[in-house]
Amino acid sequence: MDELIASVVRGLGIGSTYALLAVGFVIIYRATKVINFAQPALMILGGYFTSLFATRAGLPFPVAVLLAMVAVAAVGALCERVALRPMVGEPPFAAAMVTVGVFIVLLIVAFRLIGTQVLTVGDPWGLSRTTVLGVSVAQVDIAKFVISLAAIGVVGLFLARSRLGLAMRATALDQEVALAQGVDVGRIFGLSWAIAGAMAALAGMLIGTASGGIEATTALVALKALPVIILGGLDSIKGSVYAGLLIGVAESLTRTYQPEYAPFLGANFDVVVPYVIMIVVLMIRPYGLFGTPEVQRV
Amino acid sequence: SDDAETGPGVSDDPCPDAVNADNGCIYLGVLSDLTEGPFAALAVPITDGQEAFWQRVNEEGGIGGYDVDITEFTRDTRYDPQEHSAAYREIEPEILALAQTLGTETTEAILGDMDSDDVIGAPASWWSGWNFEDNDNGLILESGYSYCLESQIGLDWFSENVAPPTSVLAVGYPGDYGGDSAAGVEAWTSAAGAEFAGFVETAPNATVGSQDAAIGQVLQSGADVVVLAVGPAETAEIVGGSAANGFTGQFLGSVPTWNPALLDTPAAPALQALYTNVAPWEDLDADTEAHAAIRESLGDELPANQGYIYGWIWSYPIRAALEAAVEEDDLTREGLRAVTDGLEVDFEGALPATTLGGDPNENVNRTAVINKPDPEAPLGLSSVATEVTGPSADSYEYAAACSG
Amino acid sequence: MLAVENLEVVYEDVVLVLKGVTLEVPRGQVVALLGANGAGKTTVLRAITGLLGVHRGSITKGSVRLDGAAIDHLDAPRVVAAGVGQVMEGRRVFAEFTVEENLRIGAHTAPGGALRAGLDRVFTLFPVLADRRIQLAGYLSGGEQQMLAIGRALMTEPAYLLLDEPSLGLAPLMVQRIRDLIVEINQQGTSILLVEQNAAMALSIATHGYVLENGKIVMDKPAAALLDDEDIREFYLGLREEGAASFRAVKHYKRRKRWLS
Amino acid sequence: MSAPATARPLLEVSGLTLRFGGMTAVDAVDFAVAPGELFAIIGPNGAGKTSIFNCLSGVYRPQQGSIRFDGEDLRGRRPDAVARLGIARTFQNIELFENLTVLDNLMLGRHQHLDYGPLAGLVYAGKARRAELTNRRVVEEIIDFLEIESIRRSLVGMLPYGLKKRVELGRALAMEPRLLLLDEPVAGMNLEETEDMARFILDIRTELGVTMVMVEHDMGLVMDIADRVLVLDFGQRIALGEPAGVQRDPAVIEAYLGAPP
Amino acid sequence: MSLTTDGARRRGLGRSGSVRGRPALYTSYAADQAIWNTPAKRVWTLALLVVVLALPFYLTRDVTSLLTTVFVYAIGGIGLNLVTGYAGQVSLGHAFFLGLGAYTAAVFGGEATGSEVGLGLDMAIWLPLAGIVPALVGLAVAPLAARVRGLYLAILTLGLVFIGQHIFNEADAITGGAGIGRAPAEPVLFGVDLTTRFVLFGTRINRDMVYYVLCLVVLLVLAVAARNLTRSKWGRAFAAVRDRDIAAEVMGVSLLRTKTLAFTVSSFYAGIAGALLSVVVGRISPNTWDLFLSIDFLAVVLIGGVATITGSIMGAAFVVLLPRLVDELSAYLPFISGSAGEGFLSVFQLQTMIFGALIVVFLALEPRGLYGLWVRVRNYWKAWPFSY
Ligand SMILES: Nc1ncnc2c1ncn2[C@@H]1O[C@H](COP(=O)(O)OP(=O)(O)OP(=O)(O)O)[C@@H](O)[C@H]1O
Ligand SMILES: Nc1ncnc2c1ncn2[C@@H]1O[C@H](COP(=O)(O)OP(=O)(O)OP(=O)(O)O)[C@@H](O)[C@H]1O
Ligand SMILES: CC(C)C[C@H](N)C(=O)O
Ligand SMILES: [Mg+2]
Ligand SMILES: [Mg+2]
Repeated sequence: MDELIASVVRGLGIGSTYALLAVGFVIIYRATKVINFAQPALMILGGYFTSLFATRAGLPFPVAVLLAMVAVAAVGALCERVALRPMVGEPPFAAAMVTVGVFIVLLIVAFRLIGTQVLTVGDPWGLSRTTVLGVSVAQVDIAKFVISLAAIGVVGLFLARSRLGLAMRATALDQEVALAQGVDVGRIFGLSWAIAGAMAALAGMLIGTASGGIEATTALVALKALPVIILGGLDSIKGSVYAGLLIGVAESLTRTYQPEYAPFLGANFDVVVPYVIMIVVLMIRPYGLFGTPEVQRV
Repeated sequence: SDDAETGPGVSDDPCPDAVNADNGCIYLGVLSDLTEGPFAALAVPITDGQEAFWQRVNEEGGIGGYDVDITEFTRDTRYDPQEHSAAYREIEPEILALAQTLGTETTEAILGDMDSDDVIGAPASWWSGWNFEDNDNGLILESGYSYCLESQIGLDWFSENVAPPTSVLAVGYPGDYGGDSAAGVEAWTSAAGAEFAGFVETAPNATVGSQDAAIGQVLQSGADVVVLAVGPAETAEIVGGSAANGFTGQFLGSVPTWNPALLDTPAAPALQALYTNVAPWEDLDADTEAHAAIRESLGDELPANQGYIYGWIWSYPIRAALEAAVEEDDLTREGLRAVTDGLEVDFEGALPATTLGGDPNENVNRTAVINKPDPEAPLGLSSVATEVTGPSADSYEYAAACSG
Repeated sequence: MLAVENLEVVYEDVVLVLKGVTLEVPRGQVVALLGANGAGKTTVLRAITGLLGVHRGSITKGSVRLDGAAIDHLDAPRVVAAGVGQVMEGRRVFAEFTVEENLRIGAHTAPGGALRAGLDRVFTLFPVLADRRIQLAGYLSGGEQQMLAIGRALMTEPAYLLLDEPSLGLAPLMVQRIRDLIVEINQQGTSILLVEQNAAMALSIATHGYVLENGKIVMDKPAAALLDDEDIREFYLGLREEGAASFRAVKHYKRRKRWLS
Repeated sequence: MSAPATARPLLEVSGLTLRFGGMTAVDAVDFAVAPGELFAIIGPNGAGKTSIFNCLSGVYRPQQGSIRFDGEDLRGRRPDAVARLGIARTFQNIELFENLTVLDNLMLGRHQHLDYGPLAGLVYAGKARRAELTNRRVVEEIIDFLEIESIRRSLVGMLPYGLKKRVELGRALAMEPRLLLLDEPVAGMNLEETEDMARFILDIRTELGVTMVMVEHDMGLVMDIADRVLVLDFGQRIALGEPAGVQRDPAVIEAYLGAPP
Repeated sequence: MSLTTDGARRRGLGRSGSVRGRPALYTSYAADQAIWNTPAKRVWTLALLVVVLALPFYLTRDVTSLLTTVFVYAIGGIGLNLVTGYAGQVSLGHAFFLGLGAYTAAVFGGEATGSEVGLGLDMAIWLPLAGIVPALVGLAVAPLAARVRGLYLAILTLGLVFIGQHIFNEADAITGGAGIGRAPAEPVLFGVDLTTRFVLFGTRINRDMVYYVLCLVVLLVLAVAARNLTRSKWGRAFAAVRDRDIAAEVMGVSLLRTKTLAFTVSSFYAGIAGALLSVVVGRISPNTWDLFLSIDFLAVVLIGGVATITGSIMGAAFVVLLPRLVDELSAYLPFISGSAGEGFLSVFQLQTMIFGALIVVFLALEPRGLYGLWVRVRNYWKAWPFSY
């Protein structure tokens, strides 16, 4: 029983970082209809900057994290301005391919910055554990859960309540018409990349709390958000949260129990579990759990 | 002797930026993982170490009237067999041999070509297959033990100096690395009458996200020794995570499980308490001619990790082969290939002198160095025992590749 | 005054669509722009509102001035902010938005308080939309979408409103209502440039009219004069000397007329 | 010209009801269309006209009622199955394949008449080639008929609106339908184009003998060429009969026509 | 002028009609519908073919083999273009089907070793099978894929890649397992071992040339077949489903059948490409068939141009040759160091960055791809010296 609870808690911890990463994808998708393959690089840069500010510059951890978020937001906005802006009005998949180019460039930057090092972000939690309701859980998992959901909450509220939130969605639906309503599409694009960048940076920090530290290649972990956004529904922040947690827990339970109870599924089966869940759900709900169906009428 | 017969990859013109402007130039290729591949963190220092090695060779006058250049034909192949084979074909007409070909699958992808081109090379991996003609047609000139022997020597040492393990678990990446190491573990347990608690196949964090699954299995296994063949971050996570959950067994880590930066991670205390590193040769501060030369090449700077040392030492067999070929007055590829079988390699004390080719069971290197994490040491490791051999490793019947 | 002077527009760097168009929308007036399909009417509107770029078009000559200031180099959001609203051709509502969200986005550049008032105004003009305020706009009928598009443009109370075929697809009764509505909006102080196929409707409320053919203005007269013009009567209004004829009577021969010089 | 009332109807709709959530778009509507008839459906925006077409062509699944076409029950059939029975349509918002040429759009209309499989397509010799050629001939006849020879190879996306409408009609004709549904065929057209379209519609009936149902807001056209008119309001039938009678029906004037201008 | 009708001229259609292009006169619809429907096209195609066939005699082995890779990527690219470019079903699962093809080939055409199965059959058998097996798998998953759209589909198919990789890693009897991999199928065609060196008319033909010709021939056959398919009723159905699926259905096009066909054919092409790729590379590793390979092929399609066969070939050339080109060019950049560790950026980091940046620049400048660029250039010369 303890094992089960521990596994679920770990799952919620990691799942909430998936949700955070997913929100980054969703925000850019909601504003631009583009799936941003550069997100992993933004995430690893977030880990790098946190480490730089917290361990090398010796700033207090929360300050370091905020600075890292600002830095990566700036990187995101810059990428948008330089690489994505010229793609306004072009088919989303051509723009998605551009983000692949951006990813390659940023990833090399990350490799250059991180080099041959294993980074630690200097988080205050380390390997410490706390007992909650009689079960010993890692503080890191609680931190992941609380920080991710708080950040998502803030962003979600902003998008739902503000004029810019509506303008973002309008931009994604039809850029020309959005322009005609006076929406500064370029600014919206930049803004969405900046927010996504900040979210990715935060996620990078949380991923960086791994006890072994992170390397440049750890960037690819961000791809775990792909099944999450689809499962939740591409344009749904709420969906990202539920799907992130669901997948985190499913993955964690698989890690705990599959080697013992279903060894025939092979090693590291947890890697494919998110995709299996996603595929099954898509068969029943083609737009994920909370996605908006595309309106079609003739 | 300037009158040796020459072929592709050997030029009478000096190397670019030659140390000895009067010498001709021998071009060696490097196919490595230099930007975004999974081993870039290790491969970049490896390549640096090799460059330093050959720089020293040139500064000492070169080989047979030739300087050796390895930078001109260095290519980044990102640990991808396709890139590896394309890059090989690109540089092949210009090189005499390969100073480095990193990885097993990647090297396998070019072995056929190497065979028909008579190109020999030094590996950047310790796969057991390179010890056997069946796998490499005698083309790959390896240095030191294989992962398969590594784990056996490590366990021999452990049972003699710490405590005889009753149950050993292998955790690693499947295939040429962890698979090889696990095969050694299994062989050792059956020879020593211990329990083989199984092989936990894991993968880099970039793929699996975290080592939670491995940690879970370590905790469940009941093993008192765990042999690791993973990457550095994964090592720290497994050791730290297992310890935090109350695991009290010990960890033996393969050479590439270490990175000096691990001592800054939250797992550092656990590593210092529970982790032992097994390596084929000593770390930076050792007292051998080779290590002295390495330190000299570095000056005041420290390399990012041990890769620099690997790269350096992996270069000796190629140097020996070149010298032998010059001796035979045949500095062609065929000539070079002809001298490899039975070639005596002197590692300037870093490793015992080794004979390449012949019967692997006889010639293979079965010694290791045992290191412990040490914040005081330059690269975070200091040796607790050198030239370690053990009964099980010594008597292991080495007849074929352990994995693959 | 909104003035277009000697405007030349090229699409894709090669297709010359407007060949020196000059027209004016004086403050407080309704100006009609008539012309066959493909004449370039929509292009004129795009040139004014800064949306040519989206269609790979560009102004190669001429100018657009708003109350004297050149706006041809401004991007669309700034043109809107300068007080030019528009109802785009083909409705173009945000299908995945609700009716209300469509209206709210219309008020994007409006000052904070204007939203409520704008919504009230639109819902009074179009009660159907009030009933459907939380329905997705994409499922509205064609005519309902047209109402929504007009309503959306009204949310900012623009000084100039460009309407691209607002009567398209509307029921006769609704056409009359839109017509009355345009008059009403105009009386509230908005100047209007009305592009229409329904020439009878357009000329009945316009003070001035232009006829665009093949990218050139071929007629430029007060609306009353146009209504009396024989060619306009025959080719735009369908009134011939003998009176309205049955479609069945139109024969297979081609009865085409060009105003081109 | 009016249809023989005694002949067995080609299309028979009874009790047709379609709901979206709480809203009833089509409410127990009955009508029948005789072979060769030109039947019109009119009504205010949102009355449910297009929805009826969508039910007929299998795009929507009505909750109640029956649709019989030439004795076959259409309910539950997918659109492609309905198409194979011989029902073709045009769309209110042109639904052409914009990236294809006019020719390919029309050839697409012949999809069901080209009976070769994918393997034959890969080889494109023998059967497939022959089929393509014979059907190309059919399409060329339609191109002749609609007088769109000169734009055969143009990408449809580039065409002006009026021609697009004509191409869409051509695509529907290419299906060799027995029943043709026209959704606002002259919306957005100028007078001249409307006359052309009217001519084509009349010719389709007389020369090709195709039965048609037409939704249209241009009362001039409807009252002139339709044999019978069905009037809907809020999904319900409020009138059905010959144009002259319908035109005078107070309910129709009230809901739809408005006072004559 | 007599070619255009009065009405068309009046509407200013001349530009998009045929006034300005050379009015091509055909005597029959058959001639009009042929692939090479103008003498100019026929001559140019023929000339190009001759050049391409002569090329390996003048090129070094590595370039020959790089071009062979271009052909292979073109085959895979055409396959992806069929499903993604023509039929509009964006797939990130292409790598999975390539892998499936490679392993099918290896099982039927590879040698059995102690640990891996291999039947050692002739290429005449294993090559078609390498297409058919993935095609059947494509056929099986298509109904699932047909249910979802757009990015949902893209990520759904990405799931195939991850699941596929898991299976490839686990099934070591077939794949050799992770980290080691296995040897590919043996290139023995009708009993002739293609790896032996032949002498033809006194010229030594090496293995790379043989592969070159082999892959070229396969590419030509498959490219023509794809072109045929796309100008047939099925190709039109693809486009219809892509652009407006409801309208397509109303025209009598079955969505399910059309999408299934697209997936099946595309998987066939992918399988062939995977099998050939493994032979050209010389080793099959389970890690090869990953997301990034899928993205490579998406790049082939997008950079070459959506919905064009010729474009896919151009795109393959771009994607395969660009890194090499950057490599060659960087020799001329003065400020970077040649070694792996020194300098602000190593030459390899710089190369990779340039590669990424070129993708961005290229797509920003020419979103319609190389084919679009080509059409523009061609039209420019056609219109020359008139502008407007
Ligand atoms: N993006 C474009 N690229 C190329 N040509 C275009 C483009 N948009 C429009 N055109 C061409 O410009 C001409 C004028 O188009 P425009 O849409 O301005 O006409 P319009 O008078 O508004 O017609 P309609 O009554 O159909 O709305 C047409 O011949 C059209 O084909
Ligand atoms: N898919 C759908 N989902 C929800 N509501 C729908 C859908 N399709 C149509 N409706 C609603 O059904 C009603 C009838 O729509 P329909 O398109 O049939 O009207 P119409 O008579 O064709 O009007 P118009 O003349 O404006 O085209 C409208 O109120 C519309 O909002
Ligand atoms: C040094 C490392 C590159 C070795 C790696 N683990 C391999 O065997 O391929
Ligand atoms: Mg060897
Ligand atoms: Mg309608």
